[in-house]
Amino acid sequence: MKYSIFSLLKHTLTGHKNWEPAWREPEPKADYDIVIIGGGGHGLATAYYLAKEHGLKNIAVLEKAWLGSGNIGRNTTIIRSNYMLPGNNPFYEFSIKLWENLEQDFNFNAMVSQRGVLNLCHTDAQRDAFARRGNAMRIDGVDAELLDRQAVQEMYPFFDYRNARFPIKGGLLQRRGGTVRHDGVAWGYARGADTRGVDIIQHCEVTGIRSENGKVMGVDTSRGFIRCKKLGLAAAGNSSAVAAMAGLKLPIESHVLQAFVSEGLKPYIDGVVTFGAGHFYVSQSDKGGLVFGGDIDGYNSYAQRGNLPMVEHVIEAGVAMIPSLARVRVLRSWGGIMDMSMDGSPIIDKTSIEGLYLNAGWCYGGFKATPASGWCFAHTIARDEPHKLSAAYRLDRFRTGSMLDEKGQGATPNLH
Amino acid sequence: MPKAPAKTKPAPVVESMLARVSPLASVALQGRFGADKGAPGVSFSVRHPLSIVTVIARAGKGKAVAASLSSYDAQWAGPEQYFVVAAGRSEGALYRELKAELDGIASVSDQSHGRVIIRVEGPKVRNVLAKGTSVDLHTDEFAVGKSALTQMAHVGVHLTRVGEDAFDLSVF
Amino acid sequence: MLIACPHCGTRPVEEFTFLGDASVKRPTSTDPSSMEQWHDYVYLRNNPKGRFDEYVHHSGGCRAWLVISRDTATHEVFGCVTARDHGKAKGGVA
Amino acid sequence: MTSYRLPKGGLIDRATTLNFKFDGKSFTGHAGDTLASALIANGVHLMGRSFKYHRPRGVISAGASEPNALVELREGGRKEANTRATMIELYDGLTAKSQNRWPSLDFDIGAINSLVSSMFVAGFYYKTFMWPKSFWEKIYEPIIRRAAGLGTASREADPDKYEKSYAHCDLLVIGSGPTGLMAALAAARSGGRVILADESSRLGGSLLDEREEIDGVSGLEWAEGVIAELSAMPNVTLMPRATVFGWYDGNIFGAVERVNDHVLAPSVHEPRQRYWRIIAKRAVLAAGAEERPVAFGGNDIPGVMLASAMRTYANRYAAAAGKSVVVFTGNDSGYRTARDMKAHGVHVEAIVDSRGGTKADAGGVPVLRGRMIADVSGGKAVTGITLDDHTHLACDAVAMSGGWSPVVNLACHRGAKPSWNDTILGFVAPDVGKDFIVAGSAAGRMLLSECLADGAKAGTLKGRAPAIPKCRDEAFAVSPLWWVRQAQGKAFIDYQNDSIAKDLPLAAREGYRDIELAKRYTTTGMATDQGKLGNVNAIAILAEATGRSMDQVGTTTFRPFYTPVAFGAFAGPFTGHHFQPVRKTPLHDWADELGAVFVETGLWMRSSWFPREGEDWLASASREVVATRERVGICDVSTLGKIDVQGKDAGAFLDRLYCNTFSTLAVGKARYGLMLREDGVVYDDGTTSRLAEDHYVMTTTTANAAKVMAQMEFAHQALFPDLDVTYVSVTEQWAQMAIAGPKSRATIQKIVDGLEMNDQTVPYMAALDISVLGGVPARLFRLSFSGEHAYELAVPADYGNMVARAIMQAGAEFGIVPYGVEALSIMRIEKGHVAGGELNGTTTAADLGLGKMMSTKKDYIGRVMAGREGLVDPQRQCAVGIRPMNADDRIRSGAHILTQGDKPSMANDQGYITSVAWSPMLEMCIGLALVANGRARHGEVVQVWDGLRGHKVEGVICDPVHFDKENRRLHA
Ligand SMILES: Cc1cc2nc3c(=O)[nH]c(=O)nc-3n(C[C@H](O)[C@H](O)[C@H](O)COP(=O)(O)OP(=O)(O)OC[C@H]3O[C@@H](n4cnc5c(N)ncnc54)[C@H](O)[C@@H]3O)c2cc1C
Ligand SMILES: NC(=O)c1ccc[n+]([C@@H]2O[C@H](COP(=O)([O-])OP(=O)(O)OC[C@H]3O[C@@H](n4cnc5c(N)ncnc54)[C@H](O)[C@@H]3O)[C@@H](O)[C@H]2O)c1
Ligand SMILES: Cc1cc2nc3c(=O)[nH]c(=O)nc-3n(C[C@H](O)[C@H](O)[C@H](O)COP(=O)(O)O)c2cc1C
Ligand SMILES: [Zn+2]
Repeated sequence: MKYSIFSLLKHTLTGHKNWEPAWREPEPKADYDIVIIGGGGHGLATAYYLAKEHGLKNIAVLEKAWLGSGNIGRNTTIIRSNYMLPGNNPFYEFSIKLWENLEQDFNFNAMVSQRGVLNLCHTDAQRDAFARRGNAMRIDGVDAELLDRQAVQEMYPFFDYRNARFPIKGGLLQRRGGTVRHDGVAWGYARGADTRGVDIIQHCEVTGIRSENGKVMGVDTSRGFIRCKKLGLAAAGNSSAVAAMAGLKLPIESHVLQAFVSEGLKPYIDGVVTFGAGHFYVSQSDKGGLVFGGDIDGYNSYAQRGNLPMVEHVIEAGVAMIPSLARVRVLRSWGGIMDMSMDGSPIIDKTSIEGLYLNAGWCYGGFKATPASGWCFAHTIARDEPHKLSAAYRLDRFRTGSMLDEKGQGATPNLH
Repeated sequence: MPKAPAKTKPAPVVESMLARVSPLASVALQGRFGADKGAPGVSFSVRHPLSIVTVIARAGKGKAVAASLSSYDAQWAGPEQYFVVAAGRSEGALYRELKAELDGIASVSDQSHGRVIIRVEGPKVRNVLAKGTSVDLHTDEFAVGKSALTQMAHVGVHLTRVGEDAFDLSVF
Repeated sequence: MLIACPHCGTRPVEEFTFLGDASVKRPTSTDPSSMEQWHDYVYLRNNPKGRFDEYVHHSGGCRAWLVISRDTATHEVFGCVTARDHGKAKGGVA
Repeated sequence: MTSYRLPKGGLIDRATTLNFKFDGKSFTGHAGDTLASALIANGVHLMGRSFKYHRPRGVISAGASEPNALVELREGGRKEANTRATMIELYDGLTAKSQNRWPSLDFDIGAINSLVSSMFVAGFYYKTFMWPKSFWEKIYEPIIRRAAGLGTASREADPDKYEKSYAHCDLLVIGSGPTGLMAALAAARSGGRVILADESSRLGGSLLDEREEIDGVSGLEWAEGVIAELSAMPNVTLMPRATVFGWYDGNIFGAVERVNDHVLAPSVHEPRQRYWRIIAKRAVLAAGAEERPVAFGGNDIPGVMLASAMRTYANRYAAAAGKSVVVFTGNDSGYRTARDMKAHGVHVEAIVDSRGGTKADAGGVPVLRGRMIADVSGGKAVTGITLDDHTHLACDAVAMSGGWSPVVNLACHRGAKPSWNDTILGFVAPDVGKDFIVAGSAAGRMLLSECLADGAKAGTLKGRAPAIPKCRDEAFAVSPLWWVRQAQGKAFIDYQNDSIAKDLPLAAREGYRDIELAKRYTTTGMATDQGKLGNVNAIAILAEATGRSMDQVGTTTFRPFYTPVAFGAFAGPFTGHHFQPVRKTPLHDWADELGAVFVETGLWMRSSWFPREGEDWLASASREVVATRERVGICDVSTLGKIDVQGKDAGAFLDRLYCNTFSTLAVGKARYGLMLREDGVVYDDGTTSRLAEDHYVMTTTTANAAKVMAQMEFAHQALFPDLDVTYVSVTEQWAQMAIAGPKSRATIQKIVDGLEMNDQTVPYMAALDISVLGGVPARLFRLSFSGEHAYELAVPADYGNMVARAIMQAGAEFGIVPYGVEALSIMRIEKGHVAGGELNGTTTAADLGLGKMMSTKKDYIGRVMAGREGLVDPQRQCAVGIRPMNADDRIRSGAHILTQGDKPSMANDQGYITSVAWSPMLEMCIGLALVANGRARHGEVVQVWDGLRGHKVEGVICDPVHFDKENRRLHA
């Protein structure tokens, strides 16, 4: 049933007793054409587009815990397309375009909110790097503005312009960047996929991958063996663990990234701002909490929680940027497991095993990619060939030496 | 390394010129700071000028080096590494002496100007240092004479307990 | 997280820098034909959920490179040796 | 207004009266009051408005879990939003404002929300506001955002200071009630280092709130005795006002001590708060238990509060919650409230007990057994109640008790989940090992005697546990009491987020059956109190709605922070200018004397230009360049990393680190070196000099000094451990200056001791050990970054300023100028030397035109991987020079390169400009760029595309060396 102000009114009159479930809770079937491992943003979006764009029906999404329990449910919700490398920018810009029509598309209000993403710079070298990046965006028709110090000050007068250790010199602004309600994305795709016949199976952990003479057969799960013709891995932080079930070793490390939310406040920061002289970025949720984060803790982890040094590191930077934050209180902290790749860019590709497809390596930046990733991964699975927008995300790029290294950090995942 | 052949007479020496100026000269000022009730809890002083030399044992020479340093004020500064500290030595003298003495068994580098040593002492010294370092400075854990490499306020420090209530902080 | 450095004693995690998988072994050949081994050495990583041997630099202390054994699911640290000794134990170098 | 202050009793100091303001109105209270108790004593119950429906709200609790009575405390830069009135110690001059209401707390427009509230069910916004599309951002969202949040944060800088500190102990005791006190006592007596932390202003825990008897004295007196003994022990640290907010790996606890939140403003030299990182060998969680509300109609009307809170206000603060009280309970603790209130002379109308048969001591108060409160009547204050059998009772306050929940938060911060216990009807902590023991009521032990014994056991590190004091136990019997279905009005589960009992079955119906999904869909437990009071009720209702057990539903994930922590506490002193250390070079004072403008480069402050009267940076830098190229200039290059490399294998080691060879370098000579990463990409560059057979000194770029050192340590210790080599940073030991220009030799000659400088004694690339000014030891290198005949002179740091001044004197006759990093950079671009802009972590040696440096005779880091097809592809972007076609045009770094005639698009992108300078020698803009197949394109005219800054000109690709291609000046 369609969600709208009218359905809401109708149900209000009947005391909200007759709302239908947003999705079914089906028992896993013995056999599917396509199984997607991972009920996160990418897995659900992939299933949604497989059904919607490729007309495929017999699909299951297997999620080991609850729907959206992974990074989709714990990220800081920033969307942007301010990438500079040819292999990256068109992909992320396509994603933004999908975001811009997503809610009408899957009939769920995910609160896509393009209030701008502003990256601050503090040195001439940083400004030059932003100029390079901004031009890379503009050259392909993506919006970008280079702000000087005064323009930044007009947007955010209460940042530190007097006593800063690293004075703010300006910033790179993408007005079409912003935030999206993370849970809404998972739920919207799940509901959209479910209504198109996809089985979303929660609390079903994949424990093994079976293949026969180089062809994938199915998966062993906590709820029994499930046969499938094609298998898509969209396990994000757990990618290495899942790929290992198929005997694949990946150019990926799993790292914990912490995030934080403050107590609810009246409107304080309108857009998304990232500090350029330390690891800190912040935006304000529709509920009033300042949602912020910084760098990964730096050690391999599957624990979904971090430690105090990074908490201090992030908040020191936050107060350096906004001195009045000192009196705001941080309410909660949590962590998610990043699939950090060797060049900081993702992988959407076929694998050496026929029928086994890989979607991984999203680092801390895969939320914004959710629609495009689902779109391109669905295409890769359905057509058994990469989509042109994700053509650079090949697994063999490390062999051939065509890495996509936006930061220039090399094969050190925890520096990307 | 080859000394360049002397051909001309040395440039005129202006005595005062040879005086070393501490990098903290403008920072470490005389006076009383912080809470001014009662006797001072801690006092800071800069030990300057000093001769400070790093000594790093060559492969397999750790014991030999340790032995030959027994007669010096040599503070542990990492695996088979030491800071040798001396006051009142003329420029480069300690460095040259150790270089000669440890020739072949250790690498010797002069750090007299590279590091500065701050003496922190007083009844509250441990409370103050606890605001900086994670090292447990309780007497049972960190006896007089012990050194540690750690961090304070985002800066690497070499910490030595020189008395019950006195520590030396050596920093770059 | 606390790590017992063989040189410095037990120190908190902020004094250390992590480099990851210590099972990798640098190939000895410089011949282009060894490219595949080099690819694996530079790019492929053990990334287990559970016990893990990893390179750690005591960058905020004695600056020794260490190898610690740690559970990546619980962050429990089981042991710590110098990279040197680890290399010897592994037979040859990293 | 009539006073609700009880005539006697309480831990308040009636002798000291304190004045305070709430919403502009003046009140008085006493020392020992909290803002909440003082307001209650003044008969003020209405303290805030709720989040969604703007319902009038008063206190529910008397402690940290308070969801309703949140106020804006203080003003200006000290303003603090969402501060719990129940935790604010009253001080003279306190000012507070209520939140989330307009125009006033009493009359709040937002309250109309509650009229249409039936439409605002859980998750309603996910279902609407989608049409028309554009309305979301323009209309709907701004409204939602304005409605969101409770308090307003200040936009002024916080004037107060914060501190950080580490602490180490054998036992950390969290909570100072009977359990905690016994634990601390046991550990302290056995000689351990003990820290006892409690978030309350005063140690004693529930013994301050309850009327107990221990060892024949009142619980309070007993606690005082123990605290006195503890405070006399040197091995014990008592920390009141200290909240332990999180448990982390390695048994490290985070705590924040509110050093000065109980005064108007901290005295100078004192911090507002102190953040503690406590490294504990063992810890005891003695956090007690939290009473639960009950979900009935109007359970949020001011005057309705937890039974234990009503007791606390009476017993600890001598404040009566009302004149006539009804108690609603499903367990024995409600009876305690009835008796205590009666003892304080407050009329207790009745005890409403949901249980049938119970023989708990009501102290003569009438008990209505097997009955429940369905609804509370009243708007901004309670006027009465209606029972499930429709009988009505008049009263002005309601005490409720739905049971008790052990405070297990900290024990669950590292992932363990609590489990349901059917006897106490609460989730009890999991076993998390011997280093962190949960004890007392936090462990589900609800009797005082159990708590005392449990604490003693948990705290005993060695030897015998101390004797357990004797005490009288209050009965503890409890049966389930979650939600009174007969309720007509709203029955709240999460007060602050306005989630109501009905929301949970709805969430289940819609598929959000997992507790984590229900939490997110209904926002239950997501407010500032994190569901401390309401979550268990939510779990119970969801369990019922989905036919699962409490354990099957389970709790949501417990996360730090136990209670919210101010950003300032985490930032500590590292704010403003002290965010990061400032590094000054040994030549800083010298440069400062000459009017240098300093610019941040990493942590360093570098002299960037030396402006004269009326010069801007460009005029200054240009003049510095011309003067240097025509005469002589001196520049501070001390920030370059300098590493002393020694040992018999020093040369072999450098051969591994650099792609070119150093073992063949002659003693007394320097050589430029290029370092790759193992993936074959350029990492760093710099000159390395050989001072002796077994002694080199290498230089790194300023930016990479630390990284290169770490790389060397790894290479030696992990990759090539058999090499006999040592290395140590000597960056700070040397003040280093570049002296460049035709007159550089003549200038230096005047200060060197006993050395006739000429091309034989100091040839190009020489590295000599000399002395200057009659005895200052020095190193002289004949190196040139500027392309001029030039030297670098290094002297021990403490002599730096003095030597630099001497050089200025010596060069005066030649017209020497100091030059800064800007001029340095102009000259290196004129000479086409690569630097930061080109060494960007993605370029190869070949890209930079340095491919010839890569040795083919040895193993070195990066050798093999540098040979990958993608890295040797001729189409790669490589370093070229770039100039505007028209000499008057300006080009900027960051601009991109397009082939003539091509439309702007990423597909057509040929590369970008990495560095630009206005060359005073060529009198035009020149630059370096990375351009696809660039080396083959010298002379090609291209578009310099800078759409970002709305600027497009024609440029021509050229050789990177813009000036003095033949290098004549170098040897002049
Ligand atoms: C704190 C934080 C902040 C972030 N901030 C941003 C941001 O601001 N912008 C941005 O673009 N990106 C951000 N990211 C990154 C982004 O969240 C992720 O890249 C993205 O969500 C990953 O894709 P996903 O949603 O499919 O992953 P997930 O939601 O993690 O989906 C993977 C799913 O696979 C399931 N799974 C794993 N193993 C198995 C198995 N064996 N069987 C069955 N199921 C399994 C997991 O339970 C999980 O639900 C952030 C991430 C974190 C943690
Ligand atoms: N009336 C009843 O039904 C009932 C129910 C349960 C418990 N009790 C009684 O309550 C008492 C429980 O004693 P106890 O010692 O176990 O607990 P307590 O309630 O006496 O003390 C707990 C203390 O821990 C502090 N605290 C909690 N979390 C903290 C944190 N994170 N950081 C710092 N401090 C923190 C609180 O401020 C409080 O002072 C016993 O007397 C028991 O009989 C009564
Ligand atoms: C964008 C965003 C906003 C959040 N806002 C809140 C909030 O207002 N209150 C809250 O308690 N938690 C908030 N959280 C954190 C969640 O409660 C939860 O901690 C997070 O999704 C991780 O899940 P977990 O803690 O159950 O592992 C928010 C999380 C995100 C990603
Ligand atoms: Zn160490």
